[in-house]
Amino acid sequence: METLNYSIDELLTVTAARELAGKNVVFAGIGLPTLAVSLAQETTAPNIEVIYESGVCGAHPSALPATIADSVLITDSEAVLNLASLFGYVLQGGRIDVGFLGAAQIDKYGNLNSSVIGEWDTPSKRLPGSGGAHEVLANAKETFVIMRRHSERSFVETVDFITSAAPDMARKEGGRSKARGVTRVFTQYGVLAREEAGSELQLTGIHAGVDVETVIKSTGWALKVHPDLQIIPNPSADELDLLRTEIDPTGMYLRS
Amino acid sequence: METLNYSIDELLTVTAARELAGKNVVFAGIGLPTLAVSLAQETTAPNIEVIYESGVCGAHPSALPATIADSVLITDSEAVLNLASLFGYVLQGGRIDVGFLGAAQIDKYGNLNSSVIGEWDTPSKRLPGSGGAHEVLANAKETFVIMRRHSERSFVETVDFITSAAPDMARKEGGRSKARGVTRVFTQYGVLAREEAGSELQLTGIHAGVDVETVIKSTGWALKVHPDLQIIPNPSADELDLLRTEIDPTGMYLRS
Amino acid sequence: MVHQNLRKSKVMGLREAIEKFVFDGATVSIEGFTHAIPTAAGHEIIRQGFKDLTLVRMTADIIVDQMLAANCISTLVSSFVGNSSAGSLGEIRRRIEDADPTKLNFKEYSHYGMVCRYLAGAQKLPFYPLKSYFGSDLPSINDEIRKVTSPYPNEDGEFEEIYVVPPVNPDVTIVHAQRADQWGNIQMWGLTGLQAEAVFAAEHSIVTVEEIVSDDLVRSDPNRTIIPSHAVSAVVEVPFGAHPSFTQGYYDRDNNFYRDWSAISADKALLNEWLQKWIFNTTDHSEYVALMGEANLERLKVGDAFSTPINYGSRIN
Amino acid sequence: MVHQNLRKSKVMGLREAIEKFVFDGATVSIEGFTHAIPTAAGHEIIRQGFKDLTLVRMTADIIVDQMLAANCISTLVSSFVGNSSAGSLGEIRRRIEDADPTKLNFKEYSHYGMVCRYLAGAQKLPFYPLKSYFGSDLPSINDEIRKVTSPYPNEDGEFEEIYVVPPVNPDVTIVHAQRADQWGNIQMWGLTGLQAEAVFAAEHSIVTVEEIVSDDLVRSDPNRTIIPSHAVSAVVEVPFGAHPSFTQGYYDRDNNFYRDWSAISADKALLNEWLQKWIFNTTDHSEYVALMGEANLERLKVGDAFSTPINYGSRIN
Repeated sequence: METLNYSIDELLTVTAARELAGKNVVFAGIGLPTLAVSLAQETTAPNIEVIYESGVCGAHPSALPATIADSVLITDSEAVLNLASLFGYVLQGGRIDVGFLGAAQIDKYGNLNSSVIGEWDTPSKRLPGSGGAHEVLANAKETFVIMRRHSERSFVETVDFITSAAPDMARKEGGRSKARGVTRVFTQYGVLAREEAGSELQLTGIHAGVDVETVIKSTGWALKVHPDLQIIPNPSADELDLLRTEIDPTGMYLRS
Repeated sequence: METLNYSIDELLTVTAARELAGKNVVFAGIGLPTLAVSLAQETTAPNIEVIYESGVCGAHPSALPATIADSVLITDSEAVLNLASLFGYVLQGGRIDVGFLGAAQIDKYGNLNSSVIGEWDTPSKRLPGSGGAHEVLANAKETFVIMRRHSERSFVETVDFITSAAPDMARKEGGRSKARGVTRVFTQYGVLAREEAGSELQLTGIHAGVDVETVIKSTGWALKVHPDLQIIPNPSADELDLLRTEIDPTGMYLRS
Repeated sequence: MVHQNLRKSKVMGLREAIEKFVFDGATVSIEGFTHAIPTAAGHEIIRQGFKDLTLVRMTADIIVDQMLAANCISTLVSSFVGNSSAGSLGEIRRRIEDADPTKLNFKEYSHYGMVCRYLAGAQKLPFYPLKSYFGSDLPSINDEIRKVTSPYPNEDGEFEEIYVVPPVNPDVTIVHAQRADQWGNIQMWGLTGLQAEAVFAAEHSIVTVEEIVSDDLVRSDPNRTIIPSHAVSAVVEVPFGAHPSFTQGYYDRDNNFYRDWSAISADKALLNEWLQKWIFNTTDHSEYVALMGEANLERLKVGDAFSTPINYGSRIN
Repeated sequence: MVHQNLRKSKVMGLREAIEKFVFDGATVSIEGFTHAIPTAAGHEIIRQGFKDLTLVRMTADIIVDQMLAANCISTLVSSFVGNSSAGSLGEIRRRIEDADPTKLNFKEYSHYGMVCRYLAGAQKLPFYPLKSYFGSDLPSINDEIRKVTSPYPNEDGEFEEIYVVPPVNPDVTIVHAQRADQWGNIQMWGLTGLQAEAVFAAEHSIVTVEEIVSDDLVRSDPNRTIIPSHAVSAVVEVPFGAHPSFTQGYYDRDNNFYRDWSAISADKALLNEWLQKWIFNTTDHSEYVALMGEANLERLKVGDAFSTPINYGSRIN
């Protein structure tokens, strides 16, 4: 059988889509999360209602959205909520099964930094900040993180600033979040995972041809490798075909 | 000049409409308050935006409404708000200039009872309760009360139950309401008034032919008569004509 | 697209929906602020004979009087107990004034207190603050109305107290609306009350609608959707499901019925006859509507007053 | 009717409205969550040279970068400082990272923290509770984020703590929408964000719209009104008033502009040239639009996707 060519982004998208199997309400960002949700709707999770921070529920865009507020997300959608309802009733109300986030830094418990590199009041680099990320991690039943560059600079022992707190950390302070926090991290090397708050993110899967030592070296904490580490099956011809011909035909996000 | 015939309800409506001079945002109930607002819009207060507890703002009904939620209030109105916005942003937000209320009992400071006659848990008569009345009195800049039957049973020294508290009473408990509370009470005998919370409602006006002693006897507290008690001018031919030919042509509320 | 075929519909029959989500002793919210009261659903609860319900409803009106008379309710949480402007409610008054046949357990609030309980419930908050209740006797008869102190000094430098109410999280909330798609996206216009908050506050929700409509119709106007699919457990098509209240643009309020109810409910025998004829002797709401008769339905008809279409826009570049 | 003739219109010009309601040192909220950002109003504030503003805005994006570069802002209250997905904001980063030319006083929140500040402001509450912030470093750098204790025991019988934020009550809030009538009834569709809350929280409000339309058009669809007349101080017709953001159904987002801004704002000289050419050298927004040129306006055009009319009903019996 012939081996297929695919890009890292296609690999990440396919891997994330598979993990969405059976999910219903997914809070997506733009780019790979949106593509992963679309692929899951076509394959593993037909019931997914996709929700965007801007207030759109059940989007059916005529073209791939450039932002979470792209006009194509609104036209022909199932509902548009204002922000008080979206954040108060949907997110804090605990209606989200899976939230997608990215971050500049992540630690072994899934605390996320998207605020600053360095000290908050004298940062070497100012990042955008929380936006809704803090509320997604605090309220979504579980959160998937996509980190396209797995390195010691982004996978750290201690994040410079906790923008979005893992439930583990929240509970230490007396918070009573029922969220599971970060349960999956998708990188170019594979998948870090945990099932519940309180445990460390472990390496549970690697992509074909990836060397475990490389992953460990690229992680700023002593990364534990799950006893039955899986080799993640390559994207199938069907998955790649859906991505390339139906979901992102112009290669807006998936330049090969 | 010929003397005109008019009903008590017409007299009350005209008197209330005159007191709305220059007001902008009025929270109205069904019946006389609605008629008074309509008359004021045609005469003393063209800028009035009338608001109903059901959420309607700027109603322009094609027929006189039978309830505060009558479908004719919604069709052709300027805005419809949900209850969280109506009570939270408009009422508690302090946007209402004048609120109209009725009550079974009122005391000299304008505390209102619309809950029970007798004890709350063993009432001789159960009344509807607060509805939004408590919030209207607590939040409208001032409140006008219409009491069609001025008697010792309704104008009492102490109300059986404080459903809607005068700001006077609220401040005693540490409340910081900036509302003026009840500033006008319209009855078949005339008008009781005060300008600010903290002072008693006094008899400031009587209708032509009303004997002050009768009003005092019909009041359950030692009613003070204002030093320059006015005789309220009779409804004018224009006012009656507007009421009878334009505002309530079918005599739905103003049976003569 | 593929997933449209596999996606699960939320359309159910009324009997099935009530059977599935209501249970003896449940906390049930029935909302609709004088507009779109889900009367048909209340009647089906009576037909199925559920007991010991804690009923949560801002305006306890005719449907509550009927459910009390049918002995479905043991506790009432409400801010208004009256037959609108048309008169009073015999069954509620007998139970409160005379404990006849038994005393009603009544948790009384003001309207905004009820709204805030739903707001806290929908937002999963432990409490919701409001500027009401200072000086009122309501806190003295309802110990759920409490106070907290603000951590911010006011303009006088004081840390002032404010009243709060607890969340309400019904086991099931039932509301009525004009229309929905098969996925349970609920579209409503006219008075929208606090239907969305009541649904988001609940564990499950049943929404009765005048019409189940096409996906395309709903998606031609997404801002019209006041409750999104994911918050709805069951959507049920029940024409005239809000009678004797009204559904904006579909039929008007039956003011005669409201007026007549005062006399009916004042007399236990008449009230029981009414329940027998209109609820127990009908198998479902379609038979209730048939019993109303053409003349009554004709009387409640409304004319047309259509909104002007707005443009959502489409990508052309 | 008589009173319609006497009723006061709220229509104003943009220069007049900004002059009347903005002042040096004012707290100004400019809202619009990526949709309908009132850019033209922000530019007019720059033209009139107001100083020491406390700017409140959830998503501090290009308009904030421009107002900072023009030295209008001394304090920023925000939950996101970035050029959407298109890159970063040079002026904000220089001021935060290098205190160049001066250090920005930045009050940082999360999005829902900002939403709750507006909710408290609109409801005139001393604080608003939310389930955020436990475990985060945000409270350690923002002492306005505090805690209160619930007066109700939770399922474990504990009186749990919850974080709260203080109200924000801007001196003036500025938002943009599709249309309004002359009385200031604001109609909006697509993303409505928290425009209503921001307006209700404010002492005064200025709303720029694509079109001032007839009373009849607004009143044909009252549920479309998201802000009622009484909450609006001034309504201003400003076509393309939200460029480079978009107005649903009127024109699309100028993604090129967002992309270009990263390079422009990274270079002080380029940024000042931009301010000179597009703001100081134009007398008002119509000249700004003229400067954009036909080709650009053409590029942002959208096609039609009209909503299906709904029936509000009329009384016929």
